[in-house]
Amino acid sequence: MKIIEKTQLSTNVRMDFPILQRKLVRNNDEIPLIYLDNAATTQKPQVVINRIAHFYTYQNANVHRAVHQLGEEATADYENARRLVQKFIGAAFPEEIVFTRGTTEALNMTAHVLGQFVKAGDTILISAMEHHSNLVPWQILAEKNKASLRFIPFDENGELILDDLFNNWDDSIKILSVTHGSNVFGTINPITEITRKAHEHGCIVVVDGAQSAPHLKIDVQEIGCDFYAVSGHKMCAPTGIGFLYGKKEWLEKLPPYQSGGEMIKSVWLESSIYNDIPYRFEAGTPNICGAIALGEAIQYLSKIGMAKIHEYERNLTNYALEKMQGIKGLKIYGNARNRSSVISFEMENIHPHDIAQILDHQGIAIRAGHHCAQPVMRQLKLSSLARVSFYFYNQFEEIDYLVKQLYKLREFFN
Amino acid sequence: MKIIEKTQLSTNVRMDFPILQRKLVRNNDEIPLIYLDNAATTQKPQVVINRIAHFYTYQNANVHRAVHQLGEEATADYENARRLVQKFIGAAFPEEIVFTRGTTEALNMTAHVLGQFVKAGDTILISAMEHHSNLVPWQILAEKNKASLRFIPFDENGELILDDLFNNWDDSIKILSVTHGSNVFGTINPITEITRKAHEHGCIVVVDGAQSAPHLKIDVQEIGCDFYAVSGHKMCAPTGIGFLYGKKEWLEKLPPYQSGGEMIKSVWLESSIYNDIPYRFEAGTPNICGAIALGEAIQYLSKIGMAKIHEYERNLTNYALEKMQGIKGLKIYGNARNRSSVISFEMENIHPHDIAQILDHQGIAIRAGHHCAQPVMRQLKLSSLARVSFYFYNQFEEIDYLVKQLYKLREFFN
Amino acid sequence: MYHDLYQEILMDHYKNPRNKKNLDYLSDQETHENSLCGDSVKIEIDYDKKTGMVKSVFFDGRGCAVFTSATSIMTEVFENKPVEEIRKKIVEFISWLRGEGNEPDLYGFEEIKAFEGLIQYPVRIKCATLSWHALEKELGKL
Amino acid sequence: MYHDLYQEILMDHYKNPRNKKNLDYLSDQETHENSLCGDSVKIEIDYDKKTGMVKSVFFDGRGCAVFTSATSIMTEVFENKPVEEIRKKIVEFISWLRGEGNEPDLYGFEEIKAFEGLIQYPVRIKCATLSWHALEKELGKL
Ligand SMILES: Cc1ncc(COP(=O)(O)O)c(C=O)c1O
Ligand SMILES: Cc1ncc(COP(=O)(O)O)c(C=O)c1O
Repeated sequence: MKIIEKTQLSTNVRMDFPILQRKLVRNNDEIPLIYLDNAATTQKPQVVINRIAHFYTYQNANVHRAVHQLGEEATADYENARRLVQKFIGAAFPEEIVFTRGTTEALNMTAHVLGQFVKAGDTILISAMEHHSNLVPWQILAEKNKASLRFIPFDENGELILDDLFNNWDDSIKILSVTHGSNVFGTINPITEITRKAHEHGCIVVVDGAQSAPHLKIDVQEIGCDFYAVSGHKMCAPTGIGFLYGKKEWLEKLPPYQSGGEMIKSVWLESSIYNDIPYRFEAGTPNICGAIALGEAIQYLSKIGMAKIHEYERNLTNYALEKMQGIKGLKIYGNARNRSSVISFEMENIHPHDIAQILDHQGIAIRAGHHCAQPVMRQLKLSSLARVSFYFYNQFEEIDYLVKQLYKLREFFN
Repeated sequence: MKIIEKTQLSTNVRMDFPILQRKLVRNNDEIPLIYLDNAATTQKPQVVINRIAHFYTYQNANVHRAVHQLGEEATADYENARRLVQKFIGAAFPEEIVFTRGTTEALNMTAHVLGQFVKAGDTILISAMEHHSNLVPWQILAEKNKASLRFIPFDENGELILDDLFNNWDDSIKILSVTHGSNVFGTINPITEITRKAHEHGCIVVVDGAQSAPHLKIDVQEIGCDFYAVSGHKMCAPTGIGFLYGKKEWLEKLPPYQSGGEMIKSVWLESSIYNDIPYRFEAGTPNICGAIALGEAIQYLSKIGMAKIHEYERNLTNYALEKMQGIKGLKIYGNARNRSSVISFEMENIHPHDIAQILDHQGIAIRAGHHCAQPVMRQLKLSSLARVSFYFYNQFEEIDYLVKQLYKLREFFN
Repeated sequence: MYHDLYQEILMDHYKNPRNKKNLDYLSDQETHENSLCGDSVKIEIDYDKKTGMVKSVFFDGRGCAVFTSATSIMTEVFENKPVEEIRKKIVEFISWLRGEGNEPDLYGFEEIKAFEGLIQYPVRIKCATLSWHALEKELGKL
Repeated sequence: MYHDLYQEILMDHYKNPRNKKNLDYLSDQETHENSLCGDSVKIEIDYDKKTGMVKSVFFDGRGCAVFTSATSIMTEVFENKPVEEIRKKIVEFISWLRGEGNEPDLYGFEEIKAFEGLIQYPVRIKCATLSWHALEKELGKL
């Protein structure tokens, strides 16, 4: 047995999340909530909840064009949030950050604005482990532009098989879009290396950061990618906000996505002149309070430290992997060397939905389903999987409890 | 002088809005905030702020696919919000409501999904008083599909000139998209009549409801329109949420807009099968909390009563119009018989930006600029206008104070 | 020990589903899928055209305990029942689980009571009703 | 009585702008616009190529008091100044208003102090700097 450090995060972060104090009622008893569905969405610390209330209690106004105090304040805080995101991911300029609803919108925007660079006969390359959000937009673009869509395969550990791709690079590949962290296997893909090699061939690189930015220190300049998409709600921020990072050189030459207020400099009845970046990509009233609260979440995470969060989650995950592997009939999917805190599994003779529902009865929230990754499921010849996913506020004791319940489950079904 | 009823709204609604209690600091003195920029965005009542905090404190989870209690609760509340919106605007089915970021996204979505119905040589008809959000998406569609864009003109009162249009209907018109309420003139357009006539010719009717839904009782079935777009943040709800109403028969036959999680039924590596409505149009994690808070805002507004709100605002607006018309050198743009609480004006020798900034110094928040309606400005041969816009929490005393300050302003500049 | 849903009776249907058989001969078009979890089912109806009676219902498909037991019970409930009545009962069963109607009388089959607990789990209702919806569609093709 | 911005000195420049003249002969391409309010300005430079000196700057355009006074003052400040120095001063003026630098020394023109109050009004900074940006661009074409 490997020795796994059970050190806690130094600050008692659990107290920062009011929902983690919630009790659930089961058979007239109160039981604690054990939230292990963090890859779907994370909980929000009190400071973020307070920031939202503060905005609407004292500051609320529309941004940009206002010449009054509330408007100036809201605009300053909104633009400050952009700078916080910029620093959080190591972007060179604040205008490289475009606020979106989340990763899905960021990837749709990217596929839309890059459309002109994909000609008939070109290839768009993604991986076979993508979330639907990083698959369907490219399917649609490929079909529209008569390009083909190709897939980097993954092996039995849930790692991408890259050698063949880079040894026999196909010059028709114009865009490569790949996830940094898999939401099924927990694999952290070697995105820096992939980017470097793809760039050698002049290929545009897009990264789905939905499962990585919440857990790792990201430096987009070090990675070198051209676009990076993130959801705020998976990293302590509210729903309805996320962002697309795009290299300035790219954003500056790209057309807008949605159109309306703010994205145009000058509108005539018959045509329009587009605004500067990032506003060109933010049509209409944005999710102002969402962006500001995302800034608050980022400050909260940074205070704990992304390196510390990552290390703690690694210990937690290793601990869980080891304990779960001991359960007979339980099979874990994904065994990458470099991985995040997502663990997908199945149990002999027990359907994932039944696992999830019975665990819920014990207060444990996990996910069961195809995780918006049906092609992955098909390759594994499964229709669904159970998945636990941790965040830095989870505890070793919660894993002990989970494992105990999984043992009971096995007993009950056999 | 007409006699205007100065009756207050029966409930003391002002107390429901914490920001209206805010004091601004000017020359070391505290002065009250007088918020008259409601057409840009409205303030939020405490119940809405509390609803957001409640969601993140007790309920937060991702919606739909979850098999755990938090997920079930979040899903139930999210879908309940959809039903609240449905009832608020008198839609026949909850699935006719698609949540969007706001009006701009709703109109972009509409223009996108209707693309297939616009062929080369067809005409898209909008009005010359549209907000950029209801202009630029159609410009883009017209250009892409080689259709032409035509405009219903407006007269010196800011009313649409419709007779000519309907007496000489042009059968190439396939889509008519027009605003219900003008954000410059305050005009409430006769949208029911317009819809009826356009439908006689089989023309699709889209309505921009950004400036009407917050102030009037809307019944989309009575109006009869095919699509109706609304922003939550202009009606007491948070930023980042709004909706598109689309008739079921339409939504069912339209393709998706964005793609990713939730909008597909079945995804294969090469192609996908789209989900049922409304999910087909809600790709990715939606603004869950935003939608729920919008539901709360709707309940709040309904409790006061939209008819009451409308009547109170009409009295307030008539009072303001009368007082402002008395100021020499002040010119009001927009004199429609049926109007909302938006008043745009200019003052001789005083630039709108100076008006706004000096009023801000007195604690009064108004807007100055082109109001995202540059074509309107060009027709009026203006580059910008000052605008005050009321909501039901504004008071007659605030208008008295505004008028007093406008008199002072005139004096100072002359 | 566990949630009501997982009481013995349902677990029995789960572990020993009735009227389950290999229906590989049916095409993909005749497969009914739950888009939430990817579970799917095929239905075979043994129908007597003259009398308008369904003699037996068979199914093929793997899924969760809720799906399997709801399907197994369904095949038992509708043995030797007239088509028109089956249609009505299906609608009643689905409305009941959606919280829109009362518990239907399914010829005295007490087992269905177990599904009552589902009403608070809208996501799982699809598991319980997948086969019922599927049967409804297949009846339409008779 | 009013905000510092609207002190007498600026109002004087607003009501009696210096070096303002009709520049209709300049095309739309040579018009500089503030996209926020639609205000626009045209600039004419009287330049002595031999000495590298700007002899005078003229403008045409209507806008708010901040825009007009900042433009009027600018034309006074840069009378008979070397091009390279003007460029530097423009950059300093803009950074100062953006809160990124100290108040520049504009040959002792005290009027510019009045714009200090703008630093808290980012939206209005564009009004004050529109002509300065425009002059910078026009100098680039010399
Ligand atoms: C890898 C990955 N990409 C994209 C997404 C989509 O994110 P969102 O739903 O926030 O748009 C998710 C979220 O589930 C994800 O895990
Ligand atoms: C008439 C009209 N249409 C559309 C919009 C755009 O709304 P949003 O910015 O919330 O998308 C506005 C808001 O200013 C408006 O007044």
